[in-house]
Amino acid sequence: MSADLSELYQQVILDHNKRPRNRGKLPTANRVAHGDNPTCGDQCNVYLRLDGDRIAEISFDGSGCAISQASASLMTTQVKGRTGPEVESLYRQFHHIVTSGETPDEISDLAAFAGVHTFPARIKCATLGWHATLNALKGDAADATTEKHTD
Amino acid sequence: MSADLSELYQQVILDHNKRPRNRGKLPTANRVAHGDNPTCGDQCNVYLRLDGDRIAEISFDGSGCAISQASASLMTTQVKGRTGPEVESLYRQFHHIVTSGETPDEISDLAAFAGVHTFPARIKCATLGWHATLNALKGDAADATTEKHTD
Amino acid sequence: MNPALHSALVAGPAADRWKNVRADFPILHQDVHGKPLVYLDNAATAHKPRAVIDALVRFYERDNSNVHRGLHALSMRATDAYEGARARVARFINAADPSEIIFTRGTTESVNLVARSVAATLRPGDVILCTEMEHHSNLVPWQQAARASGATLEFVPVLGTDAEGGLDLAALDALLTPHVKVFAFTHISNTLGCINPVAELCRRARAVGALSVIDAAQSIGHGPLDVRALGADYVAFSGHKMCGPTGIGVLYGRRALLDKLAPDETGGGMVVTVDYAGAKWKPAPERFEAGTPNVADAVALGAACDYLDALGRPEIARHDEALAALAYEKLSALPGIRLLGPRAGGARRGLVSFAFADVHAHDIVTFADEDGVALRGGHHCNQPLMRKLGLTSTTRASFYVYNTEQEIDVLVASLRRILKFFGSA
Amino acid sequence: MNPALHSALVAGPAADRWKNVRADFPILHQDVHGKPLVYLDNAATAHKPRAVIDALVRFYERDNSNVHRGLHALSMRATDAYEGARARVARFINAADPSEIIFTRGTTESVNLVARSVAATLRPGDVILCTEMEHHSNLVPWQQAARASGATLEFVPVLGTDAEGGLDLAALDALLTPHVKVFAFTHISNTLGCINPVAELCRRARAVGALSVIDAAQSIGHGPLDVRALGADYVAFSGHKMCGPTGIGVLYGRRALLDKLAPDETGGGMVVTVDYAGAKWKPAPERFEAGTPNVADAVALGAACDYLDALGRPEIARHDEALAALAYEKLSALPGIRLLGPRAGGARRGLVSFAFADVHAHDIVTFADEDGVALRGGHHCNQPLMRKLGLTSTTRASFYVYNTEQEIDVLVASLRRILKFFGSA
Ligand SMILES: Cc1ncc(COP(=O)(O)O)c(C=O)c1O
Ligand SMILES: Cc1ncc(COP(=O)(O)O)c(C=O)c1O
Repeated sequence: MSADLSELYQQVILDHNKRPRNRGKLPTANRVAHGDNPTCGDQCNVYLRLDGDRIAEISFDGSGCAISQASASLMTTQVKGRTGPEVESLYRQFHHIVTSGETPDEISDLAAFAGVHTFPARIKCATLGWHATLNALKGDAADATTEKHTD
Repeated sequence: MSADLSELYQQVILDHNKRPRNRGKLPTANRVAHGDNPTCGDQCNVYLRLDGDRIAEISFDGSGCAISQASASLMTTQVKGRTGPEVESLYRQFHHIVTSGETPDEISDLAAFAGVHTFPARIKCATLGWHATLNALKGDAADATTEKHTD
Repeated sequence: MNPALHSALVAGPAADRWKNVRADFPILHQDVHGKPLVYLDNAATAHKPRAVIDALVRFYERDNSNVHRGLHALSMRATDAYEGARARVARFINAADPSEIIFTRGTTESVNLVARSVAATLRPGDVILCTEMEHHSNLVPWQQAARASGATLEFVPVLGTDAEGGLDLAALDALLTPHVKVFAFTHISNTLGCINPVAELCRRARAVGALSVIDAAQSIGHGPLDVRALGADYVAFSGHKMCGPTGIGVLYGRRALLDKLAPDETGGGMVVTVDYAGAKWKPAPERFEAGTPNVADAVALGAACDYLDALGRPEIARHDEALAALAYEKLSALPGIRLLGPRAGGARRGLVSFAFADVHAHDIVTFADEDGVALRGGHHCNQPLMRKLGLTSTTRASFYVYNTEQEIDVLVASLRRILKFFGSA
Repeated sequence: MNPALHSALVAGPAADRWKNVRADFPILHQDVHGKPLVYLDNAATAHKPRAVIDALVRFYERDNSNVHRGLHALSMRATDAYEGARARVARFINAADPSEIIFTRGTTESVNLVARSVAATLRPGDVILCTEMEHHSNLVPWQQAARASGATLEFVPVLGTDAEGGLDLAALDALLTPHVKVFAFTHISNTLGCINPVAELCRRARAVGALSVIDAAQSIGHGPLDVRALGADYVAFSGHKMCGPTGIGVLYGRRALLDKLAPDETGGGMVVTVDYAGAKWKPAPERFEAGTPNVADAVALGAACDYLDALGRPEIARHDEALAALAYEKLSALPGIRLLGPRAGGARRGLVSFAFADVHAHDIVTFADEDGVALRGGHHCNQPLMRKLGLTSTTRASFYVYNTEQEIDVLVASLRRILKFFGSA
């Protein structure tokens, strides 16, 4: 296995893919959003319970590759308890990681996705769940599709 | 001037081009047809007075290159006094001359157009007036265009 | 391996010509991630033999010019080359006349052309019949035609949990009513690999007075295709899937139909006379080819026809069927694999598509690429069928004249490594 | 010759690069009927430099693959090459974003795309404004749009018995009412050679809330073109007239407009989700590019942009204006000649078109061809304008980067011989 590939499929990612966190529907959700990656058919639903401006609970389901599933899973663990602006800022850092491969210290597990940057076609997989969450936060009824974003 | 070119622009053709026979409208016409060569904009109107099944009088006008004008002019001199079937048979011989370059003995002046066969793009010029006449004989209201024929 | 398959591949008088095929394709001789390229994405696009690339270069270096409206030497040569390509394609599919060949950008544009032009003749109450296995390009244009005309769109179902039963021909009796005005179907499915009984489908369409439209994108380069023997009304295909260049394709239409069909795009070259108020159209094929055509790529498509006919199209069909059967057989042995389309021994050509419960197609494609193996993963522009089968994506291996049995072994070995990595085997 | 023209051609820092231009074009180095080829049919199509032909060969020999939906190495390279070409074209015309570049087959398809999509938004009472000098490809699609929508088609008149006055800008005040929803006009006329004041026309369209659509077929390869400086809404052009291959062209559209525009062709690649009942569209540019795109020719179009920018587009404009002016001057001396378009000193670029009372354009083209000179004779897809000027055809000599002053002398000498043969001189 090449260095690039083992960098892409890090242990953290394989683990989240095998044992996704916060997977399933959230009965108490007050926000839902759907994300599509039309080039490959990957789908991701995100369910939020917003408490004031904070994400009190979050879950996801859908189907997709290891990268998209692990990213959605990890994302749920990172955004829980945060406000919309905080999530946006986190996404910006995540986006920087997957596009540049640079991993600033402060960001813990998200750095596992740095390997994505050598596989540009997979960036959309890594960001799918994030887009759905951002849309859910905005209360945007429109579906998120990775085609509409410039990642 | 190349042999092909002087073969194309024979004296007969230049003469008919300079001094077209039967040119102009025919006040007594009882059949009229219009011909178009859409690739180049050449146009030819043919006016017939049919007497029974014979062409009693014929004239043409329009605009086009030396080949099309000379051919229309010469055509009028050849079809006058003939019946529809006779004109059709004459056209078949003419078509053979301009596409093959072969000149059977019986056909007098039409053989001047044998040089056309080395300029396939000009075949449509040479046949424009003929198509109009054939259409006029058929009483076909539709315009003749050289595109609809397989010359 | 199955000895019957093996002899189908290497025996017979055609054996020799197959030995040197790979040398004809410059692109194959490269390494990807340090491994020899094993290109198994032929259903997406095929590679081009030297002869086709040379035809392009020769055209641009010797004969390039605009066509139709020119009388100078280059223009006449370019026109002859372009119309020669039209005649060559007509011969390739046994059309009655070159004027039945309309050059388009590809299958998608061909279907759009016929769907839009035919839509103008449809009314509420009319039915357009498709099948559940159509590529988006032979589906969405008909949805648009139905919307524009008020006609209804119906579908011939696909049978079996893995679509292994192909089209439900028994359902045709009920579906093919006299209300059906168009019956549009694919010859070979780009997702299932099944070969549909197109001659029968054309015959049954004709029996109720419906137009038949064949999507031949996956079949045109993979075997003989005789539009008159099939009795087809319209046939759409792409050059790039048959060793030709990108940007050129064909709509075949029966002459009697084309003469009555309204034009789609308008502009220079397709008009007899124009004034400020309106225009009159030329007959087919010019009526359907507005603007400067894609001359060079049409000429190169003619060269692709020559290349495939020289190889032998019945032999190509046998080769592509043998490879697909072999791949199906070898892939069946992988743990947890779900294979779509005809079972072993069924009418399959050129491709195999499959899925695993635990490993996603994208991960497979990325891993296989590291082994030099080019696969396609996704919905293959077949979302509704995927959904019906309870899938969002499959991995597809698709074969062509230059693929070998050994490459199937490389594929299978690569898949085994991937399954192991993801803990599925 | 006019010394001022001469210095415009050969002076300045750009002088050197022009010396070797002819060597870049393989096709030029051939004899026609035993005479060196003098290709003066560039308004119909331009020839391709070695760099463009090489880009095609390189793509097919190294990177060929289908785009967008692939994750393997070749597919990613092909996608990068295709999207790179889109970004390159965006830079070539100073578009704000690559997504404003839609690849089409050529100008004709580009105009059809915008005319059909915009027609869906028009109603009776609306006006589409064209000019009397439009090519059929920027006229007939608007006739169709008017017919489909019930809108009215009106025309900006052309001034002068030889159209030497260009567009009647004074008439614009009365014509450009708030009812005008679209104003479609050519940048450079392919028959007259005049350069229209497109920035002003865009500005005036905008002032009444009309969309501006520029036909840039004759200008794109012949000088700078900055869509943002012009303030254009839509711009259509063809690759084959700017050193690119046949089969590829562009529709530029302002992003804000494209996002609201309905798709034209439908099928694979332009949809987000599809089920049997319907589909949802991707945003631009994909929304307007159904099916496998013409990848290789798009990539080669990018190479053509590189080539022209390296030559220098202001320098190309000066060169093509100088040759046209010189040709106009020398042709004026021929007995009985009638020259169309701007008089000497007027805003003319790239071509001269002319007629004689006694010698028909076809005969001229056939004779000139014997001297190796490639000209175009006919109505130049401009029948209504021809009719207005009392002509059925003209002869056109059109110039490009590789043409020389000496070639104009060959042209004039050939014309003199022809006139003599027909007894006109
Ligand atoms: C002014 C003008 N508009 C439109 C066109 C049509 O371009 P194309 O034939 O490449 O579609 C041409 C050239 O033929 C032209 O000169
Ligand atoms: C069955 C089928 N139909 C239609 C198409 C569309 O062809 P193209 O993209 O060349 O227009 C394809 C290939 O993509 C196909 O496989």
